[in-house]
Amino acid sequence: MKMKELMRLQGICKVFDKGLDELVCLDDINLTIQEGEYVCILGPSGCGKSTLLKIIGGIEKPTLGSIVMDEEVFEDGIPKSHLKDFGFVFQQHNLLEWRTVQKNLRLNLEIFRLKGSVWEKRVEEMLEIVGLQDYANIYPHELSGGMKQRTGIARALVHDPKVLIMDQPFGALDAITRNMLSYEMLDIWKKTQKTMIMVTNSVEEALLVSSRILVMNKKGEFISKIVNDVPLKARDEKIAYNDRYNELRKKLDDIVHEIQE
Amino acid sequence: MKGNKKWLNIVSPVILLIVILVCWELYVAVSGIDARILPAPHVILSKLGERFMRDLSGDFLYTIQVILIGYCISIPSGILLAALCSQSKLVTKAITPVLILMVVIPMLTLVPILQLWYGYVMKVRIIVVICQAVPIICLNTLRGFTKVETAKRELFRSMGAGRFKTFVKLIFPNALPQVFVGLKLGCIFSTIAAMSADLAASNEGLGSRISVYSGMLMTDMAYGTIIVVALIGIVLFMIVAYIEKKVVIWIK
Amino acid sequence: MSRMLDETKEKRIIERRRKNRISKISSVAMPILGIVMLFLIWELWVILGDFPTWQISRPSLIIRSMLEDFELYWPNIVRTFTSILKGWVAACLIGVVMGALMANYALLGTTLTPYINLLCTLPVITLVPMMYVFMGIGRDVIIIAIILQSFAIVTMNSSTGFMNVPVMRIELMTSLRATKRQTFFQCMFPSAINNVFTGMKLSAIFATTTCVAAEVNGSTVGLGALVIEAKTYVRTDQMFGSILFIAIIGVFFYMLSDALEAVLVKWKE
Amino acid sequence: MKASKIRTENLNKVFHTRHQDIYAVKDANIDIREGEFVSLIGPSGCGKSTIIRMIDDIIKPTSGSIYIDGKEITSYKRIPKEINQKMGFIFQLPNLFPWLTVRENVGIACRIYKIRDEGTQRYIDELLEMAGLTEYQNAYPAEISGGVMQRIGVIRAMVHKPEILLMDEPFGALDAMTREKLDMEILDIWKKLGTTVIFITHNVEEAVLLSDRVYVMGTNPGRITREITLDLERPRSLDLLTERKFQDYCAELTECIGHVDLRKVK
Repeated sequence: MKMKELMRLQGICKVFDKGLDELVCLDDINLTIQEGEYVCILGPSGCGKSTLLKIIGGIEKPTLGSIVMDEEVFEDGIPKSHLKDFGFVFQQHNLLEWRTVQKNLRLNLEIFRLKGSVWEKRVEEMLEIVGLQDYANIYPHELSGGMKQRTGIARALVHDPKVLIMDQPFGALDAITRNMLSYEMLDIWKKTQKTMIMVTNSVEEALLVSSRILVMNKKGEFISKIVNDVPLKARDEKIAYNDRYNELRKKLDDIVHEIQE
Repeated sequence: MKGNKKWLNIVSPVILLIVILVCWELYVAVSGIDARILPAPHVILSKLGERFMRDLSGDFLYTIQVILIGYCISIPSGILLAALCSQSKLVTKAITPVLILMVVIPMLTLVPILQLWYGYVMKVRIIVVICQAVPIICLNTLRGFTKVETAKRELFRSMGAGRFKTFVKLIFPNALPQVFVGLKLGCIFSTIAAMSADLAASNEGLGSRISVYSGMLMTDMAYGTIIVVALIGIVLFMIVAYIEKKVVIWIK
Repeated sequence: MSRMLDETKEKRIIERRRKNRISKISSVAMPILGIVMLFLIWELWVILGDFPTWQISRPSLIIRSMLEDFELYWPNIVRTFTSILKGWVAACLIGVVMGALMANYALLGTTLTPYINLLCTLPVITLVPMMYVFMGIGRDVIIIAIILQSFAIVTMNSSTGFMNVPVMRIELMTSLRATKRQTFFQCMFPSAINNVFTGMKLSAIFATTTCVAAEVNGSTVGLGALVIEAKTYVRTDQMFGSILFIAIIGVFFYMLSDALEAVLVKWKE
Repeated sequence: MKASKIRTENLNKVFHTRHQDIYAVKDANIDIREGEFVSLIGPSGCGKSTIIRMIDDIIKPTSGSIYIDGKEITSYKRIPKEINQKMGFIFQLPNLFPWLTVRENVGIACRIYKIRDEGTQRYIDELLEMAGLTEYQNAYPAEISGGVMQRIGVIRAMVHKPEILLMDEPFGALDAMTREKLDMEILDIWKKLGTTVIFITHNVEEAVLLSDRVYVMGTNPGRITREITLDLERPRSLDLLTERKFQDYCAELTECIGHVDLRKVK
């Protein structure tokens, strides 16, 4: 895997107002993300994980700390000029109900002012990758949960970002769809070679797709960083029979249950 | 809806209408009530058909103009005002009580004052309709512009969308259902404002025609005119509802 | 807590206190500022334009007349207020009961819905001249007109609310073998309470407009009549005075619905 | 062999739409013994929710019959109270009434069945204590988290001491960790009260972890495709998740459910 460094988070802290008091959500996060990596942030539901993603994706500004990208240091979060390098997949699909599937994808192109036939072709391509090519003119309220989430993924990829950020992308789906989409996510990662940063609360999902897993506790600190060396070949329906997989799974389950108490 | 349920949906209101009309006819025939107090439906309709072109068409066009011009001016101005005010939270907080105050004032009370200014012209009633419709349209549109899901705002922030692009591609389309609530209420308020202005000004328009007929005890023509007014109100409302069905297609 | 976070905590607390103060002030000051600005602009516009007093009056004159001639206004205020109150309360009750019946009995619902929509758009004010002829210029005509005009919007809003109760809640009541009455009072009504109050607020606006229109058109007592009377004496300050009193009554009923909602609806959906 | 608690014979449910009739459930035959923990698993649209809604008389079946304790309930227009009080229904979303406090929500069944006696109030305290919700009892649903709300949904269905618990994907909307915790709590409740449970889920692991038997269902039309008996010893615990036998069952179940084509519009 090429080990070129994509971005580095230095001393990121985030604090939310609670009346006059404050709630510490992220406490001194230092993280280096290599290009082409699939980083999975795992942990119990709390404010930390999603907030960290929003800071990386340029939705929120960090209270403290800086982000380094292409040797440029950003003190106050990602500037607008660099947002084109990020694609954000939300937990609740977050499609615009008044636009058809295709138009939802076009939204990114319109906002990033990407015109021309190259991009039009890319819209078709992205729909093909997620298998929605013959649903281009359908409105979101006529789609099933899984298909809405696929449209969300396609939309986040359409403007060819360097990094795909996913905030519990399959959290709201039923187990069968969640399982299927995890495999599809693995394929997309292999095919597009994009850097992926994903938040999840399911150990199985993290082990299936990620190349590196970071476990975050309720106080917003990383308490464990594990390299997920389950071989790519083994990551299919039979993954449960892979010894390394079960070993890592037991280890992660123990860590997570410890946080739970 | 099962097959027969759909059919029932259309027929049952019609049956009710027929039942009412028949009872009305029977009551008038049996009780021998004075035609000036309660005329029979067929009398009303025949009188209306007979004398509509001659007597009522002038006032009919007058009232239609008042309502339509007033309403059509109120729509863009109401929405534009809401769009401007929604840009800043402070302005929204300041304008909302003013809007509520204006929505609550029956604008027909302005007729005597406006008549002092402009005399007995159509402009007076158009102003009354505008003053009654703009606040309610603006209030509802403003509510639509300020209530946007945080996830959708985050989506636009994640793409660094500017204020104008966010408004055009997110805030306005997202608020359309609430805007149409305002438009439907605006349409009802416009008809009521026009009619009450007619009654207050009483020289032209269907409203004044009704008070004239009532004064002269020509009850059948008075009822006839009321039916025409009711039709104007309903047709305008249905047009707005139809446009809503065509524009707001994404609600199940 | 990391060192950096601790050091900057003080700065953040000061900043937060400032922001709290501003938001508290603005949420109270701004609405008042809105109204004051309205009157200020009106005052300046009249003074600068030096309009003759018979044409338009100024807020300062209006308020003076509202205070000085209060005994003149008072009986009319009482009459208009009580008419609207009686008509509005009756309209709300009829509206909610009809909304409930229409939601619970599908046949009734499908049959009456078009007529309720018709009644919402029908300007009842057009019936008033005739009602005066047959029932005499009196109080009951105004109250009947208010009820006729205002109940339909409550019915429409509340029946929509009763019919859009989440299916799962109705299923819960069915699984507990609740009777139709229990299902309505313990599940449908509380779920649709917001729609009912929206209907009541709109109904208050219809009630005020219809009452004043009816008074302008015939009655001798009431703020509507006072406006016409003031016009004959070319007292523009009294005309605007009564309009402001009407506005105050209208705002009162609007706020009353809000207050009732705040008291009854203590939960968030 | 214990007596049959719930039995259905050729249960059908057909929804008529304008252009065709949709078989939500076709010829469903299930037989559940007293005290058994049985799961229904299958993709969305296979009719599993419809079946338990018919058993609890929320929806009327088009044809076929349902027997509770050997007595046919499909003959009644509205099943009598004493049969209905035997069943508790747990919904996918917490489905609490936001205007009632937690305690009032839990005791809703008593209010509807008009049970006022002192014993019930004590039993509610016991249930709240067991689920660790005593501190939340006066709070309103808007103020509490999803996991806590779902626990309230569970004990609400137990207040009137039902003999049968019908659970429609109770933990489907929760995150993985909370779900595992609540799965274990359900097993404790089931063991302690000896109720018969029909558990609906999408999650293969959850079905195998919890149940004695699993009915696998397919779509178009909604029907039961297979019935698998799981001989895993009781009491079950989370360590089971990494055992070979457990994973074999999961693989088998995933195989039965098959590759579901999610492309078609829901």
